[in-house]
Amino acid sequence: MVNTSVKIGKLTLRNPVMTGSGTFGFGSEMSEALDLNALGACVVKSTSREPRLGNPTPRIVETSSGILNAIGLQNGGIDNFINEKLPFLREYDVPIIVNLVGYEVADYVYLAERLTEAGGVHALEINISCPNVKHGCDFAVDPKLTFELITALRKATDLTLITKLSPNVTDVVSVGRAAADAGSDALSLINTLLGTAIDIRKRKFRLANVTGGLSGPAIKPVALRMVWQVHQALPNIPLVGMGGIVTAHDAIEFLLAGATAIAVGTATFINPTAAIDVAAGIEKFLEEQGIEDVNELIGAVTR
Amino acid sequence: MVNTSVKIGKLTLRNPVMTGSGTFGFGSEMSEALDLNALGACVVKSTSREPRLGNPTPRIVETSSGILNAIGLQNGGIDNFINEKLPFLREYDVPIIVNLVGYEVADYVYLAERLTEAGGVHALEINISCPNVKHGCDFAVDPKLTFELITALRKATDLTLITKLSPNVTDVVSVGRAAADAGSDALSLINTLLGTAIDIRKRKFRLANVTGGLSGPAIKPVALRMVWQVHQALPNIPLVGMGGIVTAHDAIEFLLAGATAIAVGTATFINPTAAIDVAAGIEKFLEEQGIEDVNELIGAVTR
Amino acid sequence: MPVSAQQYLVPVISNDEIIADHRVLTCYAPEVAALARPGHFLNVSVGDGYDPFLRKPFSIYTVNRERGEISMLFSIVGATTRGMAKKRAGDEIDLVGPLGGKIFQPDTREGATHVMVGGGYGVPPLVFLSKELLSAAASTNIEFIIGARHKDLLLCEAELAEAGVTARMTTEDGSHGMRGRVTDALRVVLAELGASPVTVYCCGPTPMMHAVSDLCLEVDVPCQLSVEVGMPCGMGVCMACVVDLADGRRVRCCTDGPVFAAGEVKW
Amino acid sequence: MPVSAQQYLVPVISNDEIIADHRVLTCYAPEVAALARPGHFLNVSVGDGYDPFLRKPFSIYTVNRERGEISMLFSIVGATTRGMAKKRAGDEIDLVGPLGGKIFQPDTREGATHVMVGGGYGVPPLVFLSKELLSAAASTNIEFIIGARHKDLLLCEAELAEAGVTARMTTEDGSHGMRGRVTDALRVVLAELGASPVTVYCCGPTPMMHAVSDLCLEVDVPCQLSVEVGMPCGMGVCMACVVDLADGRRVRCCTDGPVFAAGEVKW
Ligand SMILES: Cc1cc2nc3c(=O)[nH]c(=O)nc-3n(C[C@H](O)[C@H](O)[C@H](O)COP(=O)(O)OP(=O)(O)OC[C@H]3O[C@@H](n4cnc5c(N)ncnc54)[C@H](O)[C@@H]3O)c2cc1C
Ligand SMILES: Cc1cc2nc3c(=O)[nH]c(=O)nc-3n(C[C@H](O)[C@H](O)[C@H](O)COP(=O)(O)OP(=O)(O)OC[C@H]3O[C@@H](n4cnc5c(N)ncnc54)[C@H](O)[C@@H]3O)c2cc1C
Ligand SMILES: Cc1cc2nc3c(=O)[nH]c(=O)nc-3n(C[C@H](O)[C@H](O)[C@H](O)COP(=O)(O)O)c2cc1C
Ligand SMILES: Cc1cc2nc3c(=O)[nH]c(=O)nc-3n(C[C@H](O)[C@H](O)[C@H](O)COP(=O)(O)O)c2cc1C
Ligand code: FES
Ligand code: FES
Repeated sequence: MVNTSVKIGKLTLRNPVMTGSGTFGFGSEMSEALDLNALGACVVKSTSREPRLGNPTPRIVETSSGILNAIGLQNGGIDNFINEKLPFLREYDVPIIVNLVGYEVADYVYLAERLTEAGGVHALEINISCPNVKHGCDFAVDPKLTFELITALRKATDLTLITKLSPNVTDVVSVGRAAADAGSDALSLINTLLGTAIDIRKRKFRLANVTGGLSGPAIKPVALRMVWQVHQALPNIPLVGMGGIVTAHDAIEFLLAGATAIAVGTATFINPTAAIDVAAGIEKFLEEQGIEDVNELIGAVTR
Repeated sequence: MVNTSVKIGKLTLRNPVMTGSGTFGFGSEMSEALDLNALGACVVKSTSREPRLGNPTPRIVETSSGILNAIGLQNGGIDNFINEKLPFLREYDVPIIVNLVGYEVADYVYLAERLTEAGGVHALEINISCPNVKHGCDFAVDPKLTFELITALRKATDLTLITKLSPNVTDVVSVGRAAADAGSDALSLINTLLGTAIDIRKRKFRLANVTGGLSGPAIKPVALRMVWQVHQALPNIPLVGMGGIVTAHDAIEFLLAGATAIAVGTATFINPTAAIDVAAGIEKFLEEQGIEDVNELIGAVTR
Repeated sequence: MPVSAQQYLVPVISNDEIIADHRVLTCYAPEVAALARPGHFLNVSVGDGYDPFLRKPFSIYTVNRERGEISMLFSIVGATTRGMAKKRAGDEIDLVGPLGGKIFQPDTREGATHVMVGGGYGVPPLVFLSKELLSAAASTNIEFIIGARHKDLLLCEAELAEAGVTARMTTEDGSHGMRGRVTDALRVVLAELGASPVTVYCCGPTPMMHAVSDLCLEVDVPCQLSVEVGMPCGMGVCMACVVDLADGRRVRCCTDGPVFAAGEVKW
Repeated sequence: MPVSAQQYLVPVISNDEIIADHRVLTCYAPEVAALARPGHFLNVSVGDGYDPFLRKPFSIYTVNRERGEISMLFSIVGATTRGMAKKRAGDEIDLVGPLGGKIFQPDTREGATHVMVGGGYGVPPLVFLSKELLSAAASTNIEFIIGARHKDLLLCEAELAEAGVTARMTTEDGSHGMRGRVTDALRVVLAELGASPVTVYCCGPTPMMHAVSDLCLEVDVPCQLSVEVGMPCGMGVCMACVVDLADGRRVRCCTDGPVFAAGEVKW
């Protein structure tokens, strides 16, 4: 038996595979298609203080080996999450990670306090980097703002904090370092790359929101590079790598680049069981290669 | 007859289609496969002061809808270019644009002076953004350095100057504005996105250089977004849009986003005649849509 | 509602052109056949690579539970449907399904007449619905209206006749059946049916559904619409397929629909 | 040197398995057939989308100029070769070619013996070369050595016999022909040929070519090697396929090669 379990902050995951926030709903939607308990962790859609209706449609368009999305963080708000979604998730034996989004520090702190009190939530992923809402990127492009936000959150909760980084920056390491210095237990990367697409006959943007976030295999090389850069610079903070992971092969690239865990996002749209297939594939790879512990792979790439 | 000609600085192009530097050699290689005179302009491989051997192999790996390259600017140097390559190109009736690369301002100025004297060169594209050599990005991530470089070049030559921007920055507009303020006649964007790929069995990077530049359809949404952003902010400077253009459809998206001309790069590897096919396709689109002048498309996208 | 849909790689049994650029692809998918109900759809992928990247939704057209076969009727418009058109018997096709949260809910009132109104590839799910209703009770009252611009674009007339349903055809140019639109025929049918219990089931291009919905609201007849919007995931997790409802809610078409009542949808 | 290669979408004539996971795909490409010479290759794409994204190079195996047909012999290893394996007669395949700058240059010395040494998919271009030499002069002296790990992996023996060439086979496990490697057979052949004019032409896995090259340099026999490296463009413009030469130059394999002299290459 190989060991597939990894640690992210105070959390122990039975395998390194999480779901990507916003690509797995609130878990309940997918609970018949796959066994949630077979996941390393279940990361739910970004939750905000008040309910949000999100952006007008069209919200997703297909691009080469990827999609652009501009959902705009549609969600039912924190009360709805705690009352309607969390009870279902508590029944499972899988770490629940709630992704938070707010306009200002106070929003995040409020959400963190509510979720800490609520019980049954194991970690918070801090979305400072959603490109699809106005000012959604203020924190992520500025190490100082990131530091302030995470410092405040660190005081507000003992839950494991995972700060989610944006790829739309010159220097992802500096933002990651600010989050780590402020007490984030882990970093997750990458969120989507800002992009657009145009309908040439209508001469209109194909997304109602004009721009959206690019995800899927198209962005994998960029995501993998950023994970490696951050791991080189900050080898002691666990990373959750994501961006274009479809297969166990993709996931193992991220582990080798320095990710302790990975998330499967857009791939779920094309294969409902992608996350657990990736987990099974990692285990198979370990067995085939005679590797006893998945932790041996983490950061093990050489030049 | 529709008008397909556009102006970039002092240059008039018979159509908006250029070749991407580094994807079309020095023109001579492709001169049997297609008619160089059917191009809007022929942009040649980056040329440096001294000859460069470039990076070790492997230098290119395939990714989803794209490639990573780390050629490392292999070229024969400026003397070789002027003596061996330029005479051949002078025979053609197509604007020749030479892409320059150097370590410091003095290198660029020297190259610009040599090429201005040489005659037969119509414009210079200033590569401040190649991610595959050490310090290759210093200028491109810093508006101040960019301003200094372009200011010096503007003094050194009357040739049309096109500054090539890197996408690996938080704020592409600020670098573009610096180049425009310093007297660049046009901007070209985007160069490649920095990425990597890993061989999971060998636990090694798939590029000898570790990281490389991502090009091809995978990056088109990001390129298109940046062209649109820069055009919004700097509507008066002509843009040469590139990044993942394979078809006339792709090219027209860039024109609508605000590019005055476009370049076909990686696509040439999969279709030798991609550049002239795109030019023909644009003309056909204009005819089909009853558009008399390609300039009507430029920046014509609406929300 | 959670999705029980699974991914299946199944063999193609046949793939025949029925009218220009429209084909019926039948495959052997017993698990899907067992679960499929009218209004359900499948999310289809034709390749083993990433181009095209997303799956595309197709209504289930026919189901043969004994033989474990299902079929889809599709019109060739893009990469997925071009790929489907190339499939030959023995090739494999990749399906996720059956998908759909709220699907057609047959009117169970005594003596109810079921009025189907379809256009284009909206016709197949209504053919499926009609057959299911008839197999539950052969005496079911069904009226079927099919509309198209021109007679060459009319679908499923023979298939329905075989099932014992005489469809009323409308064409905009009068090349077959009644000249006009489906709403013209629907007015006639509803007038004929008078005050007896009636439910209209509609699937087709959005403008057609909008018109049918308006008419049903006007004459106060219950109407179920199978709404079509792009569906990247089909499983309720991507939030791209949202539909604005008259009550202010913004819900997912894939799992909260795709069938909505006329009046429920804010057009 | 500039590339005159064009892109052709041509019909497949036949596609047959010859040994496990190795097939010969023949297509109708008269323009290519007219230009193709031994050592030339084609850059192949199997899809109409972007997955796989790059073309992949394949040597030209047989050429029938009268019928306008050419063939490639390929081993199934990845997406392109899997796609090639699926092509049926009548399907189309997308080629760019013929590509290659310096190709095999037949030894024109009086009475010269041409010694071919091939392994794996390095054999087909040498079969092409042998046939071309024989068609120029039936009396040409040809020695042909084919190596493999095991007899089931040996290629083209029958094809060569048909052309009148008796190939010497070597297998590492002795399951067919001589036990050992191609260099063992090559030593025997070169010894037999003594001081008469000889040129060795070699194509196969890199370690094999390295060994053959070393042997030829040792015994001072001219040797032409068709070097294999990844070729994203095949047309001399991407600079990815560079080979370091002993004289310090770094040249492109695709247009400055792919055929280099032993001694020229820095291994
Ligand atoms: C619930 C549901 C059920 C459906 N059932 C059926 C059915 O039974 N039969 C059927 O035939 N269809 C059905 N559809 C419609 C079908 O899913 C779409 O037509 C699907 O997009 C076809 O996929 P494709 O890859 O072939 O075409 P796509 O490539 O997705 O193209 C679809 C349309 O978009 C346009 N388009 C493509 N690319 C672009 C671009 N870059 N810019 C602008 N426009 C573009 C095309 O011209 C075409 O009109 C259904 C849809 C839904 C939501
Ligand atoms: C001049 C020349 C002539 C040639 N002639 C022939 C010929 O006549 N016949 C022939 O069969 N071949 C020939 N080849 C080789 C052929 O071009 C390659 O095998 C080609 O890569 C096959 O394409 P593919 O898409 O099927 O496989 P690819 O997907 O390119 O895979 C090729 C190899 O790379 C490995 N690989 C694939 N993806 C990855 C990854 N992500 N990470 C690490 N490794 C990976 C695969 O396992 C496989 O071993 C020739 C090559 C050259 C340069
Ligand atoms: C439709 C969609 C919705 C998303 N919503 C969110 C979100 O609400 N919060 C968040 O932090 N990330 C969100 N993401 C980003 C993903 O979690 C992930 O970071 C990104 O998609 C890259 O991974 P992938 O390529 O595997 O999808 C969303 C992505 C997609 C495609
Ligand atoms: C193999 C390769 C080599 C390149 N070399 C150069 C170069 O020397 N100078 C330069 O400015 N850009 C270079 N580029 C970048 C292209 O000119 C272009 O900006 C980029 O590839 C995006 O366009 P594309 O997606 O159409 O290829 C190179 C790109 C590739 C793929
Ligand atoms: S298609 Fe994804 S939520 Fe409906
Ligand atoms: S393959 Fe591109 S230069 Fe040789």
